[in-house]
Amino acid sequence: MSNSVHVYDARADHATVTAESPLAYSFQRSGMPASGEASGEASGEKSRAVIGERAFLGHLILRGGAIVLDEALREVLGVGLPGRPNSLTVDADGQRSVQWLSPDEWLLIVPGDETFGLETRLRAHLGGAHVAIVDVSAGQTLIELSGEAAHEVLMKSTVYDVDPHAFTVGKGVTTLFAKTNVILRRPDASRWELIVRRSFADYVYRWLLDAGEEYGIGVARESRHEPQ
Amino acid sequence: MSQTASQSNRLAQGGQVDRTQTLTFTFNGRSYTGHPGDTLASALLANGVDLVNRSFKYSRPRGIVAAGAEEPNAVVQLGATEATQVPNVRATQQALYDGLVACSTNGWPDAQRDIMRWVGKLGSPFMPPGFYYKTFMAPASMWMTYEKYIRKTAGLGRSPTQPDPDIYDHMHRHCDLLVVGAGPAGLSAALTAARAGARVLLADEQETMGGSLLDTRETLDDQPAAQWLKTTLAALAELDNVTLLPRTTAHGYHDHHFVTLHERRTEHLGDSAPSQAGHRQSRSRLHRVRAGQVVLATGAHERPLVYANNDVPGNLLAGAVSTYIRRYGVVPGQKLVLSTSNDHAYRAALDWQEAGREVAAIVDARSAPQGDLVAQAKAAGIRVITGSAVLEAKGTQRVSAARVAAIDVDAFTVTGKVETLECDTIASSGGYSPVIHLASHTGARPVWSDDIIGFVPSTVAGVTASGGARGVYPLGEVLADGVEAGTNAATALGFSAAVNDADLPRVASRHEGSACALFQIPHEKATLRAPKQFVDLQNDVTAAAIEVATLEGFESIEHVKRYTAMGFGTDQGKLGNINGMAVAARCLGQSIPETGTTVFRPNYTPVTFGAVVGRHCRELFDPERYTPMQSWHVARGAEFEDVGQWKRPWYYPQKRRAEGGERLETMHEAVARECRAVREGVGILDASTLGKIDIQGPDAREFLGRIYTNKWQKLAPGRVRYGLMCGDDGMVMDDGTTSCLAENHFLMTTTTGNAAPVLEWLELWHQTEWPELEVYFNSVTDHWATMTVTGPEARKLLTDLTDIDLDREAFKFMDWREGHVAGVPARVFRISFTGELAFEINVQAHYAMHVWEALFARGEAFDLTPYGTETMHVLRAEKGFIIVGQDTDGSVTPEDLGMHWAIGYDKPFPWVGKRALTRSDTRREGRKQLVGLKPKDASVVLEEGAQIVFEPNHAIPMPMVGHVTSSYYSPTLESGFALAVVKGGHQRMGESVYLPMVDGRVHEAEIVGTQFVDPKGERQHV
Amino acid sequence: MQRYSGFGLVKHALRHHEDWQRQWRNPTPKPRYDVIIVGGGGHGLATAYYLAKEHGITNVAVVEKGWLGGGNTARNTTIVRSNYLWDESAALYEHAMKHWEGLSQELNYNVMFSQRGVLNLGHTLQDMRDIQRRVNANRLNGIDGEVLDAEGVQSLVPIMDCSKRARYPVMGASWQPRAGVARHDAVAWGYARAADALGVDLLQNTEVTGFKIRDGQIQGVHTNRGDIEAKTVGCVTAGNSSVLARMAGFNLPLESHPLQALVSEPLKPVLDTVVMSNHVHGYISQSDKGDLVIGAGIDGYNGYGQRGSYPTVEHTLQAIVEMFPIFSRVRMNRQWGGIVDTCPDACPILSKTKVKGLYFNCGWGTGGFKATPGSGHVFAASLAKGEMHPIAAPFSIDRFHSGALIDEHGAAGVAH
Amino acid sequence: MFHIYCPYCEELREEEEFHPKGEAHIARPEEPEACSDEEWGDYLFFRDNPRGIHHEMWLHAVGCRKFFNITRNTVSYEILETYKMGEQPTVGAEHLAREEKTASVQAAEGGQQTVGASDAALASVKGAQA
Repeated sequence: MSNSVHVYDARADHATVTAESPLAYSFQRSGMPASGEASGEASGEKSRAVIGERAFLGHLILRGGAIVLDEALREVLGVGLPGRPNSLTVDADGQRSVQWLSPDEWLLIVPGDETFGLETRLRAHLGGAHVAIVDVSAGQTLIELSGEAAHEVLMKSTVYDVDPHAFTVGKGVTTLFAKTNVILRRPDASRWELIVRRSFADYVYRWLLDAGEEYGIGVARESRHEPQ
Repeated sequence: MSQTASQSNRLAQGGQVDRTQTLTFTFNGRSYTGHPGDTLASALLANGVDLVNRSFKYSRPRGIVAAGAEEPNAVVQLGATEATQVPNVRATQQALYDGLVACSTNGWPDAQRDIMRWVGKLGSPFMPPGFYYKTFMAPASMWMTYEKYIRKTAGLGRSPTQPDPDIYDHMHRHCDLLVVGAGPAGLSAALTAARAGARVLLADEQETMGGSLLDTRETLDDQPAAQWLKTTLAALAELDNVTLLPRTTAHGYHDHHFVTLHERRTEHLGDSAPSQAGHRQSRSRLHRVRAGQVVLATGAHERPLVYANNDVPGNLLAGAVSTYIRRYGVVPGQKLVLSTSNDHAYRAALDWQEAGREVAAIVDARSAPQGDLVAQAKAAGIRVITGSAVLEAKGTQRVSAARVAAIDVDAFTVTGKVETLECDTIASSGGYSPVIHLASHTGARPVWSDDIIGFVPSTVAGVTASGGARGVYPLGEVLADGVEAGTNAATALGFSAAVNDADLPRVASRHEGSACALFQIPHEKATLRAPKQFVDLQNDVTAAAIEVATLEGFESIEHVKRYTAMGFGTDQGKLGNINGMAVAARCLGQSIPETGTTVFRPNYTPVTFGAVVGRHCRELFDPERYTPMQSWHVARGAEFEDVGQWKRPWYYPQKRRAEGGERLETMHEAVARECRAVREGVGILDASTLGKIDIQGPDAREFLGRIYTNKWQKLAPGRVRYGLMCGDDGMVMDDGTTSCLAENHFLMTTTTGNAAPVLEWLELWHQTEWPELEVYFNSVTDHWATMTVTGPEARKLLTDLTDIDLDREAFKFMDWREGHVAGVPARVFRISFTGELAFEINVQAHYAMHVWEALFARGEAFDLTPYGTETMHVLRAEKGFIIVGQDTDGSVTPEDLGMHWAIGYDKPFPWVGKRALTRSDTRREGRKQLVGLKPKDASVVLEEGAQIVFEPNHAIPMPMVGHVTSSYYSPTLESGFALAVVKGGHQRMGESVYLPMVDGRVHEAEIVGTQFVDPKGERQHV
Repeated sequence: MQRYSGFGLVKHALRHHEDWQRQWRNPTPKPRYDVIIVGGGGHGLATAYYLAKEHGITNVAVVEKGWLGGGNTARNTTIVRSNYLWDESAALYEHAMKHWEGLSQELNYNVMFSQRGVLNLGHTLQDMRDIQRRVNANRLNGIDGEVLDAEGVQSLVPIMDCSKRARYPVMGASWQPRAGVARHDAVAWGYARAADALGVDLLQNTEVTGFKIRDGQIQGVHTNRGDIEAKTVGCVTAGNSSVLARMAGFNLPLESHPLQALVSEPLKPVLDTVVMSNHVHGYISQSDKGDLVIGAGIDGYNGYGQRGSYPTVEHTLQAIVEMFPIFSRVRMNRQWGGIVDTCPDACPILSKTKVKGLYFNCGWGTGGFKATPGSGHVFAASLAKGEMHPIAAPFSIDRFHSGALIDEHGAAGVAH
Repeated sequence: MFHIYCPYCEELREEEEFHPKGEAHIARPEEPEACSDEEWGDYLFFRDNPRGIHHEMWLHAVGCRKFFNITRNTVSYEILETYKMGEQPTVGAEHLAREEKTASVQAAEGGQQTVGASDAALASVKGAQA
């Protein structure tokens, strides 16, 4: 199998190579309103919505039949595919997740430095099965959204029903966000995750700042970067 | 002067205004006062302002008629500053705020002294319906002049002339049940369904929820209605499955229960949205609601009667009189005559009298009215004249009297002697029209009901009209109807609603006599000769106009409406449409249902453009897509070109020394410099926007063979090939290179603009035609950043930066290699869009800036020059490489492009586009074919889009044989050159063609091959 | 026919408008006509008028299932222009334009054809190439047109945002001064009245339910008011052409789509030209009543419901406010939809069919109104002579088999 | 605006996530070379375009990116069913067409052939489109 598909580790050594996250330019250009207090005139007010980028994670697209992929994943990662459309499985320490994207497509998100190893091990387990594994880590980024008004910010932005009673923990969908599409998911009760294409990330960021302004939206400065 | 001294019509008590606070406002330049809780209309009436506008066509004085959304006359211009102007605000729906500035929309120099009234007065006999179709035709040349003057009279309010300082937003909402209208029916329905567990959204257009409960005379559980209202609203507010949206109009009902609501969040607070806790808030908000079920509890609009001079200020709807008195504590006059066809309107007279003003008479068209309210009026000593109606109002700027006589409704004649009753106010009621607009927005036609003398909505699955909206009027029945609607909706949604009749408040039962059908009141004179009887007040449509229309053969109600303009105003005929239909029916000798109905269109009431737009404006109008090197391009001063949603560097102007300092290069200078750099040294292009599709699977190769015109069977891993893609109509749709990464693994590139369409195209064929092929496609466009290093010095520049063997034999043209560039894992492709030695470096986008900057650091020694899309275009055109969409337009085949070499005629599978190449039109002689053009005068750069002719002296129309698709100045050739399509061009090499220009010049050019530079293609192989 | 004039209006005023004549009769269908036109919209009525006027064929019925001019004639945004790219289209629309330019006088009915000029904006380099290509072609075809730069556009429309601030800044435009707008209802009524005066029977509320065909030759139509015979039948039923074609036993290369439009509340005049933008998807003009008349592209799905989806309206208003930020506080009064037959090449079909004597005039997509007089004129000539008029000939159904499409997509895009 | 049940996502989604892709069940001829120009043109361009029941293909573009089919009434816009690619509809156009035909076909008289939307006509039209 290995010679029928070109598999290689395109991740650089972050100790010697400067990596720029998809939102790097946006932070520089549009600023990062502090999350502790509100932007604008009123000060001392707590942000009712907070966003932050979780950059440099490993994003793998899995294509293939559910049964073989599920087996391989359980073996390699310890979690299987989510059983239902539009749902999400997260591993015990919350660092690795598998999300249904379509009947033959899943999104795997893991710490960045695990990406290639995982792909290699999966391929080894999958043997000659007809599957595709594609690394899209640099093509998208993950934005976290939390705070009491988080779902209101989303209501302004997406046609999908984000009422916390309807969009329960463990759900994940691909849907419209303003004029672009995002993967929207709710890994736990306290936060939402938006997975955004790199080239649209600035637009999404500016939209979030604008739509969140009335809630004093802030940007978490300590982006939860994975250990290098 | 006490605070209410100027408010001569304000009662000392009563109503829901807060008399402890005074608000100051300006109308037509004069200052007035009102109170919180007032609308602009109630405040104007409180101040005795009769004349609020001039009518559109005849410039007649007009006053306030109604108290809500149906108001046709009191349409004003609002706004204290230029940027905050709002045209055509209905004074009846505008809450008063301190500092409000408004003026009439018509009348010059003002509505009071209006000059146009003389035109209206003298001209009105010459302005029958459709008069403009019958005149202004001679001489033909004068129409544009006539129109100039006609246009001067157009419009109501005016547009602001400055951009809007406010922002707007959207909320996407999902609910089980949407209830429109928070009157007694809507409140009951909402509460019932909510208690059953449904997620309920309750929207109401007024400042305060309550609907008819806000001015009813009736009691609930022996308490004033306000008490029950308060308790119910509190109960709803407590439920966390209920969302209440006051000041929110449901204005459009769309398919599958998608309803748009317009929430006016700050329009009651001031001209411009005030900030809240330091944050901007939207002036208004559009809610896009997807509901499971919808209850329309939108109530009913009262119909005025149509009588002569029924437009003079002082003519009001009976219900509006009650509303002003009971809700706002305003009596809009001194002495009232009420003309009615029903019992319900009697309350206006009772309210009037209780307010301490005089009721001259109630004129009832019925011969023997008998309901409880009638008895009450009689008991109160009010004179009731039966079998009669107000025929005509007297007065010009305000009603001075009512002419009353006995009438025969069926025979449409005046039967008795006319009595003139002095009065300053005439209230009329011709019954009620259920507000059925929303129910008919998706095409369901309303049905006439003789029982309620009005149209009721026809059945739409999932939509329930309740209460007044379906012609149920007595309060007790309305409440019960609401409960039923709420129960049914909840049940349909799968909730079990336990209804307890005991929950319903007690309402004293009241006997109401039946109403009679009454629309236009007969006059002693025939309709065409009588004083004007207005049907549509805003558009000045009279009963006579409708009669003339029917005389002229306009028999369909749609024709009548269009010919007279009835119902086309901003009130959309809420008051007039049914009266108009009744007049047409009378003229045509048929019934109203025979005459038809009209289906209402959104919007129920007008909606601010800004609210529809939301935040999709200004910087967020459309996404801007950036490559990972965007910040570098900006810092370098690039000019950008919009390519789809991408911002691509177009060229990088540099500073040049000039007289008196520095100046920026022109585009021409910059492009010439960039071109020379690539041809003579080395340049670099950010090509990250190219579409990239990862293709994996054992059938990937077979799939490529079917979707591309050329062959893919033998492409070995490590090699790259150019591919051309057609539709099944044989026309070129995209091109790009595809690399064989491994036996079952390919990387396809597409043009920037077609990245998404091509991926969809592949999926389409895979999913619908060839699902048996084992292959997967995934976009990796954003994952890989692409930078093209190109020029004779490219290899030298790269050598020290990469571990890849760049030797020309080890790494051939159209090979790709894996390795590192600047310490970053990279795939490098030896493909060339410039014709020069070129390396396309792909790295993960995270590292793009790192690599890019490393290239520039190393590139300093080589004067590495960044170039933009313009230079890319020049360089590729010099090589005859096409740009799909520029050199092709959807009517060009690969053969037309001379790309037979890219057509696998003998491939086994009938690939997409193949069959179409043998259709009679694609086989014919004389198709337009891609060629090069060399202008005879080398200094000429032909215009892109210039048309090509063989005979430049031919008379107009001149036969055109093609056009210029790409044209540039070539710094390499030191001349202009072009690509073009020319009829039979491939057979015409060396011939001359001509390009006649707009300015009269005719350029001559020679047809040549498409490769202008290095035609043998040697340079890319070095 | 009662002649209309300003003088006549005064006379009628003195008589209280009591003796206006009907503008057209309400006749009973005859059993047989020389020609039946199915569809009483602008194109059908114009066809009937020119049959009677220019070809002396007056024994003609126009069969209309509803009221005259009640289809797309009543629902369009009334733009008239002729600056089309391809020779075939340019010839057709310019033929119409020449008729527009004397139509009020010809019909003695003021159709209010207002030659206020039409701007087609360009926002990208490719837009500008397309504009130059089209204007160059127009001029060599004898059609007026100019290419304007952003400054030229700004001076024509001072209230438009032509700055670089815009997401897609205006780079220029094509400008056709002779283009403009007309009063849509009046066009139908004017043709109806004139055709009626020449003896054409206008049969309203008469719905065709099937065709009578014998040996491949049309014999007449079945209607809800009985059968009517004719050896020549022309179908001009925009929006429903496929339904009629299927009654005759064949399919057409058409899809019927909703096309939406909207108007603002009436405003004092602020916009004196027609502004169209394909790139940001919107077009706008201001009527003589003061409404901003706004439209955009079609909805993507097939639909006969005379309504489309809300996002289309949103996108349209986004485009309008992007071009005209001062309209943000203006309010939208009404929206509606029509049904347009769209052809794969965005050009109409004027054609014979497999059934002898049965002709179709359809597929005008979003741009039919502007062609009304020209379409009627050449279609009438084709019906009268039994051979397609030279201007109509390239628009045959056969082109979808031969491949000789007249692809106006590049030039016309969405907006008409 | 439609509310569309995606048979792959197994839930109702807003129309904005979808793109309509025209008439469903138009198969590409197996042997294009064997087609006449007319047959090829029919496959490319000619459509039923019915007023009433329509089987049409949609793409869940902003979602699972799968093509699927919808049976929809083109007048009321009611969606009667959605089904996966490769499956057949259970609500047929013939159901409504039959009702329409009985309304439109007139009794034949004097040897004349009367064409409503007859089965023969429909069949001849369907022909190349399989």
